[in-house]
Amino acid sequence: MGEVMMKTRKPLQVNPFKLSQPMGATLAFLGVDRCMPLMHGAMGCTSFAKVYYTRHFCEPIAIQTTAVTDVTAILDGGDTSIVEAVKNITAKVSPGLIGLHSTGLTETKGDDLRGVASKIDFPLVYVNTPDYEGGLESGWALATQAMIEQLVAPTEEINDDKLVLLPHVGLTSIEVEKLKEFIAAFGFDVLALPDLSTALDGHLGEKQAALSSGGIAVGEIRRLADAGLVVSVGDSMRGCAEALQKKNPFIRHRHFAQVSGLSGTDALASWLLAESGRELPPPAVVRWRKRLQDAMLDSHFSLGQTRVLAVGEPDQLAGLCLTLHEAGARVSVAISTVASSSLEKIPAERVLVGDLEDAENLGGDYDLVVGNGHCEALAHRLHKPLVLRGFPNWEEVGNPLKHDVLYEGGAYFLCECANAAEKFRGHG
Amino acid sequence: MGEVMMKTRKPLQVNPFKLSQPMGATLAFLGVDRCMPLMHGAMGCTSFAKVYYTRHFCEPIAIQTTAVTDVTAILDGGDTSIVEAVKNITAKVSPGLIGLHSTGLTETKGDDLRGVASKIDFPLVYVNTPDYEGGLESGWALATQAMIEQLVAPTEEINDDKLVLLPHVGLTSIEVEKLKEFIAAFGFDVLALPDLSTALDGHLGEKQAALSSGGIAVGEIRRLADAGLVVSVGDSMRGCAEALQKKNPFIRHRHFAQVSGLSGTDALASWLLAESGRELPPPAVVRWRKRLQDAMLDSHFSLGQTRVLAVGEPDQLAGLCLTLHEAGARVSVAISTVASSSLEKIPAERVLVGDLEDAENLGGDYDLVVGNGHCEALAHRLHKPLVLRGFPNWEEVGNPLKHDVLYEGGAYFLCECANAAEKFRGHG
Amino acid sequence: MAGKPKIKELLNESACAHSPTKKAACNAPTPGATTGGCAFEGAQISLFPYADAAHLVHGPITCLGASWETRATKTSHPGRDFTQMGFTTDITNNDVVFGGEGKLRDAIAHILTHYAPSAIFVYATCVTALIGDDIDAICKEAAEQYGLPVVPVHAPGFVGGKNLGSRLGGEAVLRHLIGTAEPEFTTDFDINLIGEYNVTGDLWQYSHLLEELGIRVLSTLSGDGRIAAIRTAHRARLNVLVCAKSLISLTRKMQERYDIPFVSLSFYGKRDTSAGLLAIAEALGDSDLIERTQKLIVREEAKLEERLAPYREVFRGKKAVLNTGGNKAWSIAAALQDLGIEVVATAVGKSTEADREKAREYLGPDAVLMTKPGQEQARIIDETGAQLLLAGGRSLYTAIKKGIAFADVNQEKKKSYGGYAGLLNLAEDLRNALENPVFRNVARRAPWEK
Amino acid sequence: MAGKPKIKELLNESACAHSPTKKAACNAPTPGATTGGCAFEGAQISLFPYADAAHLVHGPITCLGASWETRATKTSHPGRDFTQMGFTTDITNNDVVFGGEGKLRDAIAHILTHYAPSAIFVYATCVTALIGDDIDAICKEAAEQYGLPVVPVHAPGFVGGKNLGSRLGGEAVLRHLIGTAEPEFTTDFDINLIGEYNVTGDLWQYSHLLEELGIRVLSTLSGDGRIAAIRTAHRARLNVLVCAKSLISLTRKMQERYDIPFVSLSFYGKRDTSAGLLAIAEALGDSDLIERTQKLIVREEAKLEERLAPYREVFRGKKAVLNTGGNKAWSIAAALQDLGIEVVATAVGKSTEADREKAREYLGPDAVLMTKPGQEQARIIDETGAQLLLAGGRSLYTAIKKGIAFADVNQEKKKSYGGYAGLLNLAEDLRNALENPVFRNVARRAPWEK
Repeated sequence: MGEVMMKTRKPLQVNPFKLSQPMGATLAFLGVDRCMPLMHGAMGCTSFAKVYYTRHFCEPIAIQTTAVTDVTAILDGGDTSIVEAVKNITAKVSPGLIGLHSTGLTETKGDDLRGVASKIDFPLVYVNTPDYEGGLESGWALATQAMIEQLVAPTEEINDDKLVLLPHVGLTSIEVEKLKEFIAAFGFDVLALPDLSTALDGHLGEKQAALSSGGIAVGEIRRLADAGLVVSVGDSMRGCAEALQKKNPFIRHRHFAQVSGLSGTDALASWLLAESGRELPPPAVVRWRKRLQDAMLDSHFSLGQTRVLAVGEPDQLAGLCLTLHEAGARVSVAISTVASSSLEKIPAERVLVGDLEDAENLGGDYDLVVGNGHCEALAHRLHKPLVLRGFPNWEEVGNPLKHDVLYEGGAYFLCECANAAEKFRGHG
Repeated sequence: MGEVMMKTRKPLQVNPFKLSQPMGATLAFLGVDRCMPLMHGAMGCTSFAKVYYTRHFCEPIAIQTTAVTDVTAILDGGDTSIVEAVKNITAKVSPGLIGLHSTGLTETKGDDLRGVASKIDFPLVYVNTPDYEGGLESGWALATQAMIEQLVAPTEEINDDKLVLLPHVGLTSIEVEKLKEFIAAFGFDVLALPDLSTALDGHLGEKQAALSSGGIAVGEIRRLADAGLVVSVGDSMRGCAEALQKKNPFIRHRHFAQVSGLSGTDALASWLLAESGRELPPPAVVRWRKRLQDAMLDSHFSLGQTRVLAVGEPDQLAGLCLTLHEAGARVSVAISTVASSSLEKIPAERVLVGDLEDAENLGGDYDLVVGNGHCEALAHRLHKPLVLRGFPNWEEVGNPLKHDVLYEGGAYFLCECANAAEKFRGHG
Repeated sequence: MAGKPKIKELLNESACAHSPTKKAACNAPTPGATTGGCAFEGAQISLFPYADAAHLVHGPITCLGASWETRATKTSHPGRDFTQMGFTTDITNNDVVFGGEGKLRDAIAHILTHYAPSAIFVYATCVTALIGDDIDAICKEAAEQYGLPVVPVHAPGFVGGKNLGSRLGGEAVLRHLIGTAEPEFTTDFDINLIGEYNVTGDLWQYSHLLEELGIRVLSTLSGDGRIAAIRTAHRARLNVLVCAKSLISLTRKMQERYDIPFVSLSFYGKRDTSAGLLAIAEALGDSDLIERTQKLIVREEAKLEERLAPYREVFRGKKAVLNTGGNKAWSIAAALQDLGIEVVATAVGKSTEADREKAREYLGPDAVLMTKPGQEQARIIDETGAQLLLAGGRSLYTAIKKGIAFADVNQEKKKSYGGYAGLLNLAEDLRNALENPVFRNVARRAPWEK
Repeated sequence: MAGKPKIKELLNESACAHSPTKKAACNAPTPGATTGGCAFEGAQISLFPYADAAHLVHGPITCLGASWETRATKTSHPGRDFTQMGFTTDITNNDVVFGGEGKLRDAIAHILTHYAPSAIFVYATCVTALIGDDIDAICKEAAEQYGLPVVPVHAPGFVGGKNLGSRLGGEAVLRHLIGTAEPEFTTDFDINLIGEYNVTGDLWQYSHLLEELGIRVLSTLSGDGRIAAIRTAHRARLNVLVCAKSLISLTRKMQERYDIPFVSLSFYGKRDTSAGLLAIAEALGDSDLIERTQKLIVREEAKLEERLAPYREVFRGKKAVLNTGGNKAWSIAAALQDLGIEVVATAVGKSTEADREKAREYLGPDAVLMTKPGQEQARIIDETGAQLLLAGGRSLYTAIKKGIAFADVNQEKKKSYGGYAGLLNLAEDLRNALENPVFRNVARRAPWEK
């Protein structure tokens, strides 16, 4: 572990890659089937989020706004715009859930979401997500926690085979799917909350984006509390697991900071073996472990001479950096959007909470960039190879299909990074 | 379908990407567990093949040579060197099978492999693979056919659920694995011959490359003839299926020119539904079909303005070109190593049997190159993006993990091609 | 100089193109049934293209974090392109409680120290407007201290939509920049291009023609724009308003204040481009210039026709349904017609009266003006046998079900469709769409579907 | 000029470095227990680096198809680099039956027409040698017809191994190129570099030092070589044989024929590089040159030491086991020692007596000379506590089981380890290996393993 600088002392962000809490909440609601995320704020917040995710996922995105305007912004506690929004939404479509989340504007006004929600006779989860606090990751976690708190029915029954997976926001749709499959292969019935694996996974459906399509069903959320086990992945999701345990004191919780690389996946497999009482994992797991080992060796010579800049949300960053480090890459600089306990675990020479100006100022310290689409200009200007990861990636199609976690994803990710570094070394 | 020029009228190959029959046979034998491929020729043929595959697969490669020298080349019918080679090999290791395949030198001499083999009291399959005929694809097919003819025990019993898969040489290890899984998901017990999916799939084992490690077991090959169904993939493998049918007249055969893209995978799925008597395929198949559809749409805008040069072995070329064409790419030039019935099915504006000199001369006709590592220099010189596919690829690690077939592989492949084309358009 | 613009006044702007009957809807978006950006985004759109100015967004991360690097506005500015950079004070809880003014001051200092821009625009946002940060005072103070324009932009999201924001952006330019410097020299044919943002280089599709005609672009708001130039904009002979009604208030005020007339036009499609060039020449009122312009138009149209010839074959007899909003409903239609494609229907659900009239005028009496395109378009494709649907991504499935070609008119453009040359890009893209088998292929039924 | 070289004579070459007792094994490879390339590959290795000559392989596809673009031999030749191109007649069944001479003739014509090389090498291969194509006649005819060297190379794979092939390649150069042209001028310090192939630019690690000393490289065989230069090689004052015993016959013949003395040396590691430079100076016999060389060596070694300082800390107390063959058994060991790494064992299983002696001399009395390294190395790692294993890919698993660092000495190098500067590359790669946690990490036991 290197030096962790929790915050640069700058009065501004220059070329930020941080994203807001409301946007994280939006995404969490999009992982619920037939949901309508409803952002409470000025229409711009929603419009930005909609365009942003539409381009990233190459899919129409369901989302609505309470369209707070000058008049309501000053005079009203939010009641009118929210109530009217729900009325207008349900006049056109029949969501299984409305996911109400606030913004800086309405939080500054002090709108009482809870109070308004209590007056609405429609399945609705509300969550306070001011954009002047936290970021994408915490917004996702807060919305998930709100869904658990407001939807899940308490019980004391336990279904031993049932397992609830709480994935952090950095896990792609395919990663959630692979994680579900990995766990299910040990004999568990897995439900993920939120579940992007069947929602924003890039599938063609008869989608007019009137509502989210795919994801966990609201009914399934309501019945989550009889799970014997809850697994949180990413430090941001700890609170969600605790919230679920409050619904049923008999649920046992296991936390994984990440499920990446050899050691990260070993930890998961080891625990699953113990919990399932099995001697051996399924053959595919054994085989992919050997492939990851081989990929580590095949890529180590290249990665061992490669210094990496990695930027991203804390939980995702922790996983990517661990995978790279295990194969011998030197993560010389890791830059996170926000502070997090995850940062202390990152095996990088320098970890900071910052922006792409910081990345650019440290340009001499790395040879390869792993980060989002905003890094494209940086990589181009500094003449360095880029492996595109995280939000947003408007440069490429197929974002939900990128897979970096578990044995399998680690093997592909390491090969991709080594190949990117070598290609560049070849042509300079 | 465009114009097919079966052969350029050149007296030479300039920058060839064609590979020899013996090398194809070597690879087929490496898809058998505990096999020692034994190339009958001068030691250089073997040395080249060994180095070549070691670099491509990033794995030590098991192979031996009869080391024909001046004296034996002229005086001997091959007996001494082959017999001595088998003696020397088995003195050190205990192969399950020796895969004897010839070269141009020993074919020109007219060595009688069959006669020599009949004198050897050790599990051995022989195959005539002169390198002045055919190419990689036919060498692989001939070796496979020889294994069937010389190893498989005839029977008239039939196990309805047992299915033999005969993949062409262009299918990567992961592709064979995915294909086996795809078929198995419909309820069949699948055996692939050869089976690289567990052999050269890039897994770390205690391999000193004394023998091949992984692949189909010799015992399994011997018992293949009770399969109810045999599926050949790639026109080069038709003969192998027929050879298997000669071992048991009740085996039913289904041929697929390729299993790529939406239509290619649909054909396979459709047949499997009929054979298995199922109404629906497994959910993962349904889901990946939708993802491929989405990937086709997400990539169509980019691919629709991209003219592609594709080079490769005929059967692989047919699959790649079909996938690209379905998503709207214009395959303006497809160049194959050798002539094949596959070429007539390729949806390209121009199909020829040729070399990279031909590719270079047509440089104005395409924007994106899909081909092997020898295309690197071409792409660099002509300033065009390259998607690396086929043998050899010494530039990248992770070759056995590339996956272009079926719904899933097609989705990834199209995204990769579109992203490569766009990245280039972006930076020029 | 300072002081916030009067929003109400801007909303009631006499030159507003919205028909009087639609004004209420235009001002107040419907909660739960609204799409479209806010005033802040509108201000961004109109001002960010000044690549030599830093654009500092005083607000929480949403406003800038999700919006920078989203627009392909090009610049020839040789220095670092600030348009493609993001600056924000990233207001936190602490700032909300104690005020963000100190942070803003420091942020301005940071930018000046490290990036030396020609000016700084400081954008108020919902939160900082609500907490009452006095950005006017801070900007004024910084401008004096550092001796360069520091322009406050008062377009927090809650005041309204994009159009209003663009107007507010224009207002800020008018108050703080225009008229604050003199040009080195003037010519009789100096014009300002207002509302041309040079997205994908649209401006460059016709700027060389203006140059050839001897017309000088004195300044722009704001495509490929420079701060030094816009400060001299009051010396132009003509304001040319390009496809941007939101800035008509600016041109009107400049007419009142500086006696600069304006013309409103578009460079989209062959006919509009020709008409636009001629309109400028005529507005400048020089008969020789007009004659030269007419000759240039003849020449350029002939050149275009020659290059379009190979496409005409493909487009012959092709019919298109167009489902998009605003002025695109007729401007794209016009361009399609220029290419020889028949436009059998266009969407006018949210259009103004003027846009509807224009659409009818371009499309002729037989075409359908769809008010509920989502419901109507499939039927019209069936009835007309249209081979092409141009719409937003949501309508893709309609095209697939009908097995016809689709072009996403809302997708971020990567190349310009503007001017004569841009029409060739459009032709190329539409030919690619029409010839692309993907729509047919994707529509294949799965083997397990009935 | 023409006529095939006498293979038997070459095998009995008096200057052959193989010890007399090993000769039989050296000539006849053991079927089923042999690794290593054939004579054709040897000829390729020694001649392909002439980047201005086309290399036409007359044979079936195996010979060239699997071998072109495999070597990173660099060139400064400004034209197209023919080294990285493949030309083959791709002999087919038809040619085997009816002979491939016509095809060969046409192929030569094709190359001349389209690529205009300075010369063409035509390589016989097993099949074309066996079917009796008369490539000598065809080459002679083509050379006369087109007026440039067309050199037949008689090294079909079956005649023997790589070393013999290299010798045969040298023989072809001697017969057909050397002495066929005169240099523009000569100097007292003209040398030929023989057996330096400039792999990864090895030559360029020390050529600037030669230049600084006033030593001119008149020609090379064949790193960064030119046909025009090698034709004048007979005018050199000294042949410098770089790490390539296979070409000693060539230098001996040049001594006999042209009275050119030769020295044999290596530029691998600090000591060898210094010794090599000095050996050249001494062989050229100029006292002033010797003195300048000595000074240069002092300077270069000091510069190297300074740049090596940061690595020495890492290498202090580190022990390595070296498992590779031939002269690498001691030359790599020497380089490791130059870096401050103790070499506790090296493999000599297939080494010549001379190589064994040299290994013992470099490694000292306590080191192990392994004859069965595959079996011995694991035990030696345990006993000595070595932290680094340098070997071929097959030994990787040993390093992993022992949890120590591994470097693949057979892997295709991407950067040069030659000369003084190359030692820094080696140091960097070895530091990376030693610091790389991957070997430890990969060795982790799976959760389901006991």
